[in-house]
Amino acid sequence: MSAASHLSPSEIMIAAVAPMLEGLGHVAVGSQSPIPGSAALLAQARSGGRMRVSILGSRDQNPFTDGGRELFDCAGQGRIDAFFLSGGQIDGAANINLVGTGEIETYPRHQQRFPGSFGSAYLYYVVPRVILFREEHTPRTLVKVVDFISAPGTSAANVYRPGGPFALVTSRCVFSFDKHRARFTLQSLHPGVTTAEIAEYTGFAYDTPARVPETPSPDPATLALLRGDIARLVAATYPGFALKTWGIG
Amino acid sequence: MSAASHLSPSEIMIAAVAPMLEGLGHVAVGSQSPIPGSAALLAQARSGGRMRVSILGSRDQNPFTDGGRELFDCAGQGRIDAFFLSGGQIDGAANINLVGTGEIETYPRHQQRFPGSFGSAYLYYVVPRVILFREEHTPRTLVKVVDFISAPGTSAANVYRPGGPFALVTSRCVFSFDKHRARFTLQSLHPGVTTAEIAEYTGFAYDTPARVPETPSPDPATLALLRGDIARLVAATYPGFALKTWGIG
Amino acid sequence: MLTSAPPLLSVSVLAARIGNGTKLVLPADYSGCAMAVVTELMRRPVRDLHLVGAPVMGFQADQLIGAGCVARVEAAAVTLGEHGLASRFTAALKSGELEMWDATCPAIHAGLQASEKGVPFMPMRGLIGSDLLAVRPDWKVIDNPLAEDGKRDPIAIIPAIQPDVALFHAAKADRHGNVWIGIRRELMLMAHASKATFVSVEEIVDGNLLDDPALAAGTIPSLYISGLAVAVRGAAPIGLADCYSADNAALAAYATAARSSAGFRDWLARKLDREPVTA
Amino acid sequence: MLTSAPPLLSVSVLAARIGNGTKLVLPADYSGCAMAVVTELMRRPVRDLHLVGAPVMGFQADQLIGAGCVARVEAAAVTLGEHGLASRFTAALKSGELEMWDATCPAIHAGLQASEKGVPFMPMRGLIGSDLLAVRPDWKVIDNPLAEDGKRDPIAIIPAIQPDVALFHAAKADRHGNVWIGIRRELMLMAHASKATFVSVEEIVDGNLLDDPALAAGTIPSLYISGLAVAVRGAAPIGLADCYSADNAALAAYATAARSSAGFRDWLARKLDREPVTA
Repeated sequence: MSAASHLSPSEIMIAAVAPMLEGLGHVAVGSQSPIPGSAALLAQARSGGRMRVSILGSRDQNPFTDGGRELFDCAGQGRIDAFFLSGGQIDGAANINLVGTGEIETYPRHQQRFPGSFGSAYLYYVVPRVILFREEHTPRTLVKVVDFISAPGTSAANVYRPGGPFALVTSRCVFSFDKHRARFTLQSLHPGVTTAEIAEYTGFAYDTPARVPETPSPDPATLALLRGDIARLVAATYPGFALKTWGIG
Repeated sequence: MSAASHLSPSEIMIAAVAPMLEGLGHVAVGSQSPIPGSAALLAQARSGGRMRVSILGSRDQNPFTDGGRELFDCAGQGRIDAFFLSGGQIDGAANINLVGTGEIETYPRHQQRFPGSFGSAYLYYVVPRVILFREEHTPRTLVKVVDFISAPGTSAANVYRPGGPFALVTSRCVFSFDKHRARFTLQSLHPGVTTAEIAEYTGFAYDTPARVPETPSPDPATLALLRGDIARLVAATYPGFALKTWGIG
Repeated sequence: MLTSAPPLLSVSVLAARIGNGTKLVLPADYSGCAMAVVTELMRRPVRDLHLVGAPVMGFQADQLIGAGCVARVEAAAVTLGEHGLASRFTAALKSGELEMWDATCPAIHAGLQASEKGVPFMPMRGLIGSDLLAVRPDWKVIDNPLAEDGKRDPIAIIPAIQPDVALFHAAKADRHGNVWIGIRRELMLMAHASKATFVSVEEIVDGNLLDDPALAAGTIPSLYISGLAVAVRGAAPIGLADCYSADNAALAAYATAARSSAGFRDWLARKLDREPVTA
Repeated sequence: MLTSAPPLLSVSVLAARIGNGTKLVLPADYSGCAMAVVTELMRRPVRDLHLVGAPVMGFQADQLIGAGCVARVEAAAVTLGEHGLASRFTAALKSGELEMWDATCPAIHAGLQASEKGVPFMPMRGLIGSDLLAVRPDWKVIDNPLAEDGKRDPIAIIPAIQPDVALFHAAKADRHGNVWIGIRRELMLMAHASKATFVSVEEIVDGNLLDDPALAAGTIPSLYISGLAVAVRGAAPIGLADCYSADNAALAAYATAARSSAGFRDWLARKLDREPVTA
């Protein structure tokens, strides 16, 4: 556990996300998602190059040549296996809110306005494995019921929906999502975090197994890969993050 | 009339079409339409360059960079003022048939199969000034009722149709089209052609004014332009036609 | 050269072609932003713009909102990205002076594509169960008319978005009015979908961009271009791909200043003072 | 380089990936035709193809029909252009051995775009009153759900066309599997819309086409490419834009031979004999 004790919070989350991508053919990442982006590049390296990673806004990792619509068309074609979404609010049914807080009747004069829904109201439906990612794990972000549903966690049976939420990764833990029950289960705790802490900081109800394991730390080889080749790749797309996390840029 | 007596049949038709394009902003021409293409280039030269001419399949005159769909999208946007269509059969209501002859019940085992409808079932509706062009003027091509309607000459009032037929140009004459009456009127006779000849060779009913003028011949300056600059431009896109018509290529 | 080639204008004359109340589509910060033109629009200032983000907007929208130029925003998001929230946008929403048409990226692309194709709508998957449908009464859900017998397959339809004007910045144009945009095809979609398109460019190059098979592939033909202006570093302080990077200090300074109404006013006054109008 | 880059195959191995019954989309003669691959398909011969023309077809379709490879044709037209009617196509229709799905160019584009976007259909103007609607029961007319109150606005909807395989020829690809197509964007649409895409190219170039901003604008990323083969003059006797012109003597000789069944058989036998299979 000595290596793990030196892991930074970002590295813990990267290591938590990367295994979720194992075996996938094509993972896409939004332009301002350095931790998911780092996790995707790590998973790609571990796949021996069999996994494609497309990072929006990256000069080198972005293969798209048909304009802004191509990401969405590509996902609609079933060519994107995993994507990351976040939310100003996320609730226990995996509904996400990227619009704002307050009663919907007061729209658009929100108490707190978020930037907007981006592509969530589409990608959440068509990408098979959507990983929710939100560093801030507080009752403010993980709420009982979102004030505005940018995109719902689940849909009625007759709604076309090959995709949906797979897990929720925060700075404290990993939740898995069961779409049939529309409910999260506490899957693993980051080093040093307790189930009581999760209960205190989570605004929605979720299932807690009898024993909750620690979020697995990367083995030494993986950690060396992350801090070496991957960190240099990450620096090309997310220079600020790479500088802060690994001191390179 | 001495200049006119030296006009070739192709030149007569070019001269008949060109004035129909006067004042238009953008004329598009199909890839195998040398006479309409020549007429468009002539009209462009006479416009002092204010008219755009787009010739499909041309290296120099084709401005499109968004693939095969762009012509149709461009027309749908209202950016194409005139286009040319033809038909294996054309009837008196300006319905055109590019599919084949015989009872529609026998489709697709036609007595005579034509290549197919190309873009007619769309462009005929959305391009304001569609000029029908068919060199062969016989009861075989100009029929009472087409066997298959690739695209109708007129539509019900509630059908979206900013475009439609404007005129029909053949090797013998020019018909104008009245969309409210869904009927052609004999507008002009090519040099040497009589109204009796038109009646004999036309399979559909049409209106004949008391006096039908001769199709105007180009003035000497226009003819010189056509046989000079325009012929050289035409040769770049339709080399076979330019060689046959003007001996250049 | 066609005498119908789009006119080459000064930045301020180009900006003057964008009238009050214009439905104006703008690209995201990662595409080509005509910031020099935006400055002239704020100087005037233009009024009552209906901004359409293709599909999201950043500094352009926040500045125009702060300068009182905007009545309505239609976008999938408005954000300054790594520089944080778009404060003038947020403040204008809260004060009630700004109408908001929240969207999602592919719905904007679909609406523009509908306009590009001359159809009244495009169908789109997703959306069902999203509160976006509640705040966008112009979006409808229909039963897919091609669904198998007896099955109900609800699907959203997005009305065509036809902006009056598309405005963006690009690396180069030629004297015929052809504009090179490279892989930034959303700019081509904006031009196809809009009634008029105004473009500022870094430079006007000799020859015809369409004559070079490589460049032609990334070129919007002049057919779609209504007017051009040369604006060297015209996207600054935002970057322009393969030309210059963003001036992050300037962007951060803007983001900080724009947190308050007074801060924005000072920032704008200094900016207009520093960049005198060019006739 | 990704180990997931599409494999570099021989022409015959690439052709072998196209199985009996494949729904195969092919470009028009003015785009990039993989004639060397077509020859291998005739040599086998592949059976029961459902050919989709994007949006019209010429020599490729006529040859494949003559060689007994085709069960169904879906296209806006089949013609040899200046070389006249497509005689094998016409003969097969008359004999009743060929199923025909007549279309119109923008309907094919719309169907492919629907597949590209993952929607079940696209609306399209025109068509109403055309007998194409009578012979295409899969096309429907609905009332525009967004029409003004009380107005009936009929509009056609075209179902998505998702081919199993797109096949075409292009000037170049790189070792990552990116394919340069220039302004021939219908090839990109075909690739986006299809489950798999096989491409023959004149050459494999060093480097990465996506690294050059000019070339990237005309490049289909390897993401969409399932397999590549080098075929020098692989579009001959049809031309390839900016590479070589059509061999009009050879095309005319084909058109003449294909007027009769026997003439076609002789032409094909000579062709297969002259072009031995490459493993």
